[in-house]
Amino acid sequence: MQLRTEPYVLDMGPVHPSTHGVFRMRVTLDGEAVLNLEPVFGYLHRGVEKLAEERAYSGVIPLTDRLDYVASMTNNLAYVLAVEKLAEIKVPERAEYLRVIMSELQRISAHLVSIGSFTNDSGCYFTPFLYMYREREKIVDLFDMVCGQRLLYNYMRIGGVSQDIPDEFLPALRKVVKHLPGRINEYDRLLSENEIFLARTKGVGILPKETAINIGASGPVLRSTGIEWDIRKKDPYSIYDRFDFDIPTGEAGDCYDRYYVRLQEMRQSIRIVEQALKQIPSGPVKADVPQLIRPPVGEAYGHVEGPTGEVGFHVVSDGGIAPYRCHIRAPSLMNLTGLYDMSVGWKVQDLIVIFGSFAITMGEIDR
Amino acid sequence: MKFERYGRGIAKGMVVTMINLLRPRVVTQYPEQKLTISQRTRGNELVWDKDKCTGCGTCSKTCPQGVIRIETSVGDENKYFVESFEVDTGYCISCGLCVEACPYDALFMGYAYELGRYRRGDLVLTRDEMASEERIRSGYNRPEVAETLPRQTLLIEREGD
Amino acid sequence: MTTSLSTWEVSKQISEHVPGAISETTDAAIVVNGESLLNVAAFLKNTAGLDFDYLTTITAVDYYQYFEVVYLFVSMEHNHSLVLKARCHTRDNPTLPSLVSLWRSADHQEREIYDLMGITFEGHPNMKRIVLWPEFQGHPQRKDYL
Amino acid sequence: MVIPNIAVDAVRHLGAVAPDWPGHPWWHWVVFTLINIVFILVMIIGVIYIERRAIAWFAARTGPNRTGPFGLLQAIADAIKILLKEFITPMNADKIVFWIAPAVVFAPVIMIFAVVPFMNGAMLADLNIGILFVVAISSISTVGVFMAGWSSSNKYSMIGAMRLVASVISYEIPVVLALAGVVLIAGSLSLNDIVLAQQTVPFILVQPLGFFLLFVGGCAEINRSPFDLMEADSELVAGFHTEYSGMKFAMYYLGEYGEAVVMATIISTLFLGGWQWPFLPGWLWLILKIFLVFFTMVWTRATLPRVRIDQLMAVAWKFLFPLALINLLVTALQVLAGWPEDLLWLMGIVNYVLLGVLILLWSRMYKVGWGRIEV
Repeated sequence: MQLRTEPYVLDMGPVHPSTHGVFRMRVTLDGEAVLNLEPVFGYLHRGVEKLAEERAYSGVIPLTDRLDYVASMTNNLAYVLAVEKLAEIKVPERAEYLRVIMSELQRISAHLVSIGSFTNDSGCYFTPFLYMYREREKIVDLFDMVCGQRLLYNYMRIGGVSQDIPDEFLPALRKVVKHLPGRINEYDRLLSENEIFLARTKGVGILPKETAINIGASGPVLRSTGIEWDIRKKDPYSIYDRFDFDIPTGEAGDCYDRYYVRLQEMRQSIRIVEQALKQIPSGPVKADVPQLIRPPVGEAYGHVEGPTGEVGFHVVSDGGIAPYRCHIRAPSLMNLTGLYDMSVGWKVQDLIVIFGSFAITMGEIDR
Repeated sequence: MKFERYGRGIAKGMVVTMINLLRPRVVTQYPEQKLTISQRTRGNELVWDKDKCTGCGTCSKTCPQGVIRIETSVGDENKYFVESFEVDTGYCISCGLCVEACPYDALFMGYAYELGRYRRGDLVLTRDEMASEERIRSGYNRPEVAETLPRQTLLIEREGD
Repeated sequence: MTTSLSTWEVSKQISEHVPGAISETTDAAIVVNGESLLNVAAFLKNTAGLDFDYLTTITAVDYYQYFEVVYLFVSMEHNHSLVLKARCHTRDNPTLPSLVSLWRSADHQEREIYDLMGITFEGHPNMKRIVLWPEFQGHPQRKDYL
Repeated sequence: MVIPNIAVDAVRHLGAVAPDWPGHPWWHWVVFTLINIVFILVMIIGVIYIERRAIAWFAARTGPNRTGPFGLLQAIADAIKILLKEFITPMNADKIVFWIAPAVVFAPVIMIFAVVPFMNGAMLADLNIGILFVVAISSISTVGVFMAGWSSSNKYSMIGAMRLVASVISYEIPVVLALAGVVLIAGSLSLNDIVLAQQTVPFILVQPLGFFLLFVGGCAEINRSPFDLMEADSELVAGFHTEYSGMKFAMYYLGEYGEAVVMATIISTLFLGGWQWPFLPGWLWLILKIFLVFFTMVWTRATLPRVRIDQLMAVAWKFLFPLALINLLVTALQVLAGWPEDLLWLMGIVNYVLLGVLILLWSRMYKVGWGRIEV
């Protein structure tokens, strides 16, 4: 007997537990298998690029916090680097070290969030998620101590950082750096060898190397395919050329590799922070830059290796106090180009896992 | 799923969760238990020092949201007199740029954080509210104030290792 | 360190292979004609020694007289970069050839530029609004949009 | 502790008057029906508390601690809140089916307890087909779930219900085969007789493979993690009860935990010796054992990710089913050979070795399929 079947369309999102915000996927399903997928963006569009054109250069920094809101520090840094390139500002040594420490801590905390929500997507009932949040809390405490807020830090300034660290920061940071590797190993034990976790992620959602480059993927998504491309190494900004660290890469480019690259990157970040702690000099933390800075006419592209990938700011100046144009290169938006290739043919459950392995933030995609 | 290692991975994971079951909990019961917040907290209840302020309006110019409204008139001895000074905290993004910009250290971020209001109009802070003595000043960008505030509770110190 | 290729040398190479494509060369960027953009891009991607396999970002800037679309290419193999620009001089219906056939990373970015700046990319498989809803009128990123 | 003890002793006395079915006095039915309903509701409150507390502790949280001492009244507070909620029926729903479905899910849960002995002979009906009754009745709630998924006119509900039907039908087989091993050793289908047969050695020591199969299969059948595909909260929002609210939702909630209680009861009755144990009264032992089994289920839920639907089926058919057959064969041979009663411990050792060997073997041999289809 031949049963008549027909594909149906399921709108996943914009309100759905696993869409990491307000993302919507129009999925055509055959039973449980995904036949077609169309991502729909824009539910969190706030027009950041347009808003940036009406604010002074320093006033854009709080806006960049709100792009990838789990990685505000690196967003700050990318924007600030672009403006500094444009205005040719020299940043004091201590500020550079603080920037590196902050962005590496931010990377750890963002990766903790991504791994946590990824395990949640794969069905662990909130346990690893909350473990990750517990560790993140220790880092967020440090950020809170330095800049007074827990999510939207607004710490980097054009020509340095907003203020020097308090006295109790470095001892607390040393404690955190000493404490975290053990915990990371523990979570490694919890997940990386779990047979069910492996079954759900190994070989699922493979992104081939060539496709990864072609779609402009960056960050852990690109590195999981085996390409050693990390802007901290390949185009060292700030003072990253002074530190010794490795670029963890995957082999297959599947969900498990993306997860595992993130896990290893946290270890590397701790290494960088440890080195920075040894080298950090004293001195001023901010160059003498006026509050309303007027960079010369021109354009500059500043980019950093954010937790999700290459965060770039293309700032065009017309000599005024506000950027003439400020384009944001959102890594998650580029990475999502590969979502179709990776998820077609897999089941709905895999779709959620694949989507979770990108660790996207909608604030960054919709802007 | 291939049990190449006979489910050892699952067993390891179970041990990890059991260890965490026995660890002390880090959650605080909020309204009863409160942690000390950072000395540099950027609460958006701005605190204003009436005596130091010269009415230059730098804060208003720097505010990315444009929510600081300041009106001045020339008073005696050729000084500005601040007639009205309003901050609509409903639009404030607590970025702290106004405090950093203030050349006379007359503006402070607030140390308070329980700022819910029933009416939107109540969110607009007026001149007198901001100058009120009851408000605690935060140490954001004001190291001398930060020293007077209690030390922040850190999870790393509470949990130890 | 990602080295920026000398725009003068590259533009010389381009003008040999795609004659008449270059309209201006500065120290920072090469400006090409809109019509020959696709040919130039294909040349940049497929020429040995250049091998620009990675399209990092596309920015559209509104200068009132013209729209400028800035492409930033990176070669992962040689670790060098190049800035390419193309201009549209009409405001009513500016068009440029789409680069999706060469780099799929242009997909979402070109849609976004179409949405916010109003530049149509010919040859794009899915030229629809991306962040705004389909019925939206106007292109908010333009400088004259209020 | 004194008063309940007396009550249960009295009840046991009453129950022991006439264990055969038709000859019972009428008050036996009344008393035990009441006891069953109260027992299941109290146990549901208990397991909900354990679930919420334990999962919170596993996740480094505190769990409910506001209502009553240690938050013990949380479930009651939830129930009061949920009773006051509006019940929404979707416009396109099949209304009658939509309304009946929660009752169809919840009723079998209470019915199963008819055959569970709280103490020696203290049960509603000592059916001589006890286990068969359990297996048969527990499948009925599947129908209710499918009714809910179908009638909600929601795609998530439909997917969840389809998954549930697929998984329950598959897992029924290894579960029943695992039960058969116990039945062979005990020589009876009556649950009371099976508990009595564990006077000396609980069957977990004799039938480790059976216990393993029943635990895994049971988790799948009542849809607990890692097999909670029907209400996979990260994928299907809430699975089959996405469209339910108010008291109807509460029925599903109760039904779900009721099924968990049932499964924990069956496991503790068949493998952990039921009410048998010294010192404490039997019904208390039963409750403690139920909680212990349930805690293990919560532990797995806190640790393990969810399996995929094809992996779920593969586990049932390629892993549990052959093992269950082998277990049944070996047990049958052992019983047929007339294993001496006082050498039961030796049978346990033999079976443990068997368990190890089989799991080692199957780890090598068995693979779940490749999940991708070509489009």
